Amino acid sequence: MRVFHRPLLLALAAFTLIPAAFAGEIRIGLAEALTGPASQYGIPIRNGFLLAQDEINAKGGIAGNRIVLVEEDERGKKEEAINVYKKLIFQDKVLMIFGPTLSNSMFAAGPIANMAHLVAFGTSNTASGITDIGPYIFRSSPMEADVVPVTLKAAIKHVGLHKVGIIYGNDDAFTKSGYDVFRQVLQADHIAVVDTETYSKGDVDFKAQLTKIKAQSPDAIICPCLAEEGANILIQARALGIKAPFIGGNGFNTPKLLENAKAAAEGTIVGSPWFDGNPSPENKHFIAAYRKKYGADPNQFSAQGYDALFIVAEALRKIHLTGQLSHDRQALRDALPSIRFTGATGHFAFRAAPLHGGKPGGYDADQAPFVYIVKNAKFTLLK
Amino acid sequence: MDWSAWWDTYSTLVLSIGVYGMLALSIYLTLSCGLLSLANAAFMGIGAYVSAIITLHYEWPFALALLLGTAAPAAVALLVGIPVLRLSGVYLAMATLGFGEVVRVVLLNLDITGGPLGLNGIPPLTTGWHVLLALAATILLLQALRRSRIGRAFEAIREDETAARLMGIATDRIKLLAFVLGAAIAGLAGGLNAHYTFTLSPGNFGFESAVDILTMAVLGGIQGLTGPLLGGAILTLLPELLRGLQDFRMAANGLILILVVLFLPHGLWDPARFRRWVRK
Amino acid sequence: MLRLENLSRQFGGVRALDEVTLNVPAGQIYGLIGPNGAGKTTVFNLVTGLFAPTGGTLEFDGRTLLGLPPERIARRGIARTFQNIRLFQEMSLIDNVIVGMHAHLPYGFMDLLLRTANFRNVERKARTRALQLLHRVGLGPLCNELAGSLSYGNQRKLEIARALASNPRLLLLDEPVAGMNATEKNEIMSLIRSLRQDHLTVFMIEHDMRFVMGLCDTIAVLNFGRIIAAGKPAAIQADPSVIEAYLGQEEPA
Amino acid sequence: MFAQQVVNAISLGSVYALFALGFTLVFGILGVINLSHGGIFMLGAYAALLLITRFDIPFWVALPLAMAASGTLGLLIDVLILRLLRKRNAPHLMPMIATIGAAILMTSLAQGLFGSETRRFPLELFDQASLTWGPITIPVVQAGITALSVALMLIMVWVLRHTRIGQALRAISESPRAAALLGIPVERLFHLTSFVAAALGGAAGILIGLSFDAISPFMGQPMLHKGIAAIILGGLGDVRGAVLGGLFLGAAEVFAVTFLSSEYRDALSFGLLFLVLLWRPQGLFGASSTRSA
Repeated sequence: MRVFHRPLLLALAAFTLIPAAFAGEIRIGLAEALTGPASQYGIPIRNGFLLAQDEINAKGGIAGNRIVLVEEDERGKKEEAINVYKKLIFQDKVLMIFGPTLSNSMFAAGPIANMAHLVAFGTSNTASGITDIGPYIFRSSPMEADVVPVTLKAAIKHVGLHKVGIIYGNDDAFTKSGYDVFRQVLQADHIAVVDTETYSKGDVDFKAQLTKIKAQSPDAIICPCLAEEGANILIQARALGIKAPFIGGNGFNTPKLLENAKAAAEGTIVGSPWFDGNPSPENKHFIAAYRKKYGADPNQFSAQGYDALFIVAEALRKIHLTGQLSHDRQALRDALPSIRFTGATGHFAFRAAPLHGGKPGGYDADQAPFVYIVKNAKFTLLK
Repeated sequence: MDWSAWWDTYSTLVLSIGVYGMLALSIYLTLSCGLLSLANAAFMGIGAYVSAIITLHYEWPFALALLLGTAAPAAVALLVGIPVLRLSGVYLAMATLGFGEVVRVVLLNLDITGGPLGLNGIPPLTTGWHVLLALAATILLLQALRRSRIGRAFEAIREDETAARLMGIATDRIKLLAFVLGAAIAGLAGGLNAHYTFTLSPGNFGFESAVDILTMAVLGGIQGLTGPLLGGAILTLLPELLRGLQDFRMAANGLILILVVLFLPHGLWDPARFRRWVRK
Repeated sequence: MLRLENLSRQFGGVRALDEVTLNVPAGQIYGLIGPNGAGKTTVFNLVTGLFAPTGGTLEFDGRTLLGLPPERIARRGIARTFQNIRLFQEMSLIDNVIVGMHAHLPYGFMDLLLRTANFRNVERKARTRALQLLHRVGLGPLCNELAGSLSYGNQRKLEIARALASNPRLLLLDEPVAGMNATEKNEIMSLIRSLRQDHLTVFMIEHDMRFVMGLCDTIAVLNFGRIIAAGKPAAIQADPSVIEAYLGQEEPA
Repeated sequence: MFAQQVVNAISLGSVYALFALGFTLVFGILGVINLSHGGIFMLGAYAALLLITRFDIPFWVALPLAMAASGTLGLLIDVLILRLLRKRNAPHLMPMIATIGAAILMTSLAQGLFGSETRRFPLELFDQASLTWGPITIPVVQAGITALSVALMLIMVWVLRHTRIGQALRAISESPRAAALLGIPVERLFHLTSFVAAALGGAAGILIGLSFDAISPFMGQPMLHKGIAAIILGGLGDVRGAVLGGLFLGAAEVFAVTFLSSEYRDALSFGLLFLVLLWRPQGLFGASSTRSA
């Protein structure tokens, strides 16, 4: 509950403990939604970033320079995101900017960075078209278009899908793009969609839609939903006697789902770029360090934020900072695309977005997602 | 900090002050004839979407896009206003709220509006001059209305609609005029807003925005044109000024709303109160 | 000039007006009296279009008023004041009066937008005339005060000035001297007389018998929604059914 | 499937009805649309959550305590805000705006205090079983909500019709001024109404939090919209109508999903609200003359 204030204090404490040995500062903007509904994503992201900042600086920073994240709250609102971006770019004169949290905010703020020729790096934007904004736009969050085919493939192998029902939120960019991708992939795999149902943000009762899906007795129910609705949907589906397993997207990848849905979550298949049970040393270290710093479990958003700062750190090590801002911003932009990195989310590389109307785009994440299934109230990797 | 760096940093904020000033004026217009309409956010949305679709998909000139973005919500207001304005008070507020939700759902389900993904990559066409010009035109229009028989009719209707009708004022038509004109101004503001925020989604024009717009007018006061402009500016700047309050920033917003209603019923800008001060 | 024939109005199951027939001739001062709750104000509300009658006909200058909204009736030349004063409290006196002229300010939308010579001219004339009217009812010096700040009697005077501003041919006055002192009553009496000289027809409701008897050319008496007598003041005073109606009623002030 | 959808409609409708009950009561008696009802609904749920998870208080004790807490909040809003506006005879717009302010304040405070994550009551708290009868299934907790909202409605209607307080309240709803002249303690009954309505709103929040994974600072807003639709469908200020309106809205939504498509559901419910206001502003049920009961 009070999680909000602690990192702030810790960050302050870290500030004062920094040895005077640093030659200079590398100022990087961090624009996330720290208040408002989107803060449930923005805050874990920020926490991941702060952890990475501590770790990088504790190891001497970048060539003797300390990384300083300049934090701003963009409240999950597009105008605020633009204001914050402009403040970071023109007033704080940061080298690049991470965030904003929501895809819609990136659509608003991204063009500002692109026009000012500095990197805008999203760690939680999954909507398609983000990197069409321009060549300065990067993201480390894989698009649903990359995750869904892998998930479905694994699910087909595991369950044997012939016909599915779909339920998704049709007033939300995230769930709607998840749905679009699922539909395309299902079509390509010749899996029949027997019923498609929608709901709106804030709904709590999904029984009408689920009853309708149940009547078609599908092999599985596709649910590109956020965890808030997801847990309710799972519980109500089981209460209505639906036995078919659920297949979820990114939104399902959170411990909250298990916590809230309990037994109803059994058998749910989830595809996501991060898996808390991933036994790689990088991930184990991340989870342990995060728990130590925040006293809470990390989620996918914190992992992606954490990794993103290391990705940029890699790029910074490859370039020579001159202190001349526009030069340095451009140098970072040019160094980033070739970075490869293995972190909490596994192997990571960038992939150039296809030309958009003849104009070059930015860089999407090229990362194999994990597919896992809920077994005995735990996420287990699905082979 | 020199002027150009200042402008680089704060230009969007300045544009927002102008655009929200126009929105506050748009609701002032209906409030000044005693109508509480919560439809202005929806009209802003219609204007924003129409003008953005034009510049994005048809690449027609910006001025034409803005013109159609002004005309379209006005036309919708004309159609909706004729039945809806028969209602008054709470019923009107609720009906316009329902209308706003219907607009939002329609925007969510159309293909041309991009559904929940909205419209992205809207060209950055709005400049300070556009906003200044639009705002000045709005102010001049409303000022001219205020000092005419139409402005007096607005005020008469607000005070006593029945008495106004018995003075020969065609209240239905006057109210419709205020509603349609308000929609046009909100639509123009929306068109301008779309072209400096580059993205639109249906959620931008829901109940929350309707309340924001209303709050601006009430905070500033609706005794004249200064009040709504002041309210728009304050509420646009407030999040910047209250940055230090973090989580409780919105709480300050709510508190201000309550305190103004309780203790400054005529808003911050209340010429009558100023006159009383001067007399003392 | 104003003709009501078998005019009825029901509220729920109650007959507020029951086949009322009246004829207000042009140029007269016509009084409508009756005990409280007899339906007098309902007559005015029907004439001005606030309620639709449930039966009967209503004509002004030989043309029906039925089905017309209040503002159209007002534009035909009927103005009224209210028993419970309905001024625009937060507007100045002069603006109240100019609102009364609303339908008679001949300029269009473009005129007011561009502030044309025509617009400025019309507005200037309106102000001048509004001032004249305020002077006529004795409120000239207060023209820039807010209507809400006036005394009760002055508010009634302002209502009359506002009603006159619309250039009516028929003026309906609903208890014009209620709550006034003797001096004010005399002022109103001479004002109404001067209106008749200007060829204005006046139709008024009033409880003050001395005022009504002294002023009216014809008086009609309404009781329980029915006209029980109509005629010259002297005849009304002597009519036994009128006396009957008022018996047991509170002393008609 | 149809039988199940009928059950779904009743179950969804009773959620709306429960929320609408207190909401409409305030309008019926005070003549005010209290737009902070969604905030009270939300804080009621948090109050119960806090009592149960932090202080380990059993549910049946926590429920009345949390209801009393929300009632007190409603009373505070009445005393600190609405009373002042009544005194001043402020236009109807003012209480609406002030209660919007109160709603923003509550949401923001909840966010600051509890975080913006969605939370729920511990699942162990209640039997999560479902009643099954032929092709029909209904979770026990939701059957309970339905029973409770019908019971509360019947109690409210009975109180308004057959008790002295009810008589006084009906007099107030006709005309507060006339009621005051008759010696009815109008102000005190306004306070009482605010308390009861808010307690009912809090109860709605708690019960919805019980059956759904839904407690968040933002849970009030969508429910407020549904509540507005429900009380308008039922006729503003009409207690019986609010419950019928809630059930009607629930049925309209469920059958829109069943027979049309879930995409049209929201357009339908708000379109309905819009049309009812235009063609039958007194609501779908009952007469227009009496505002309450």
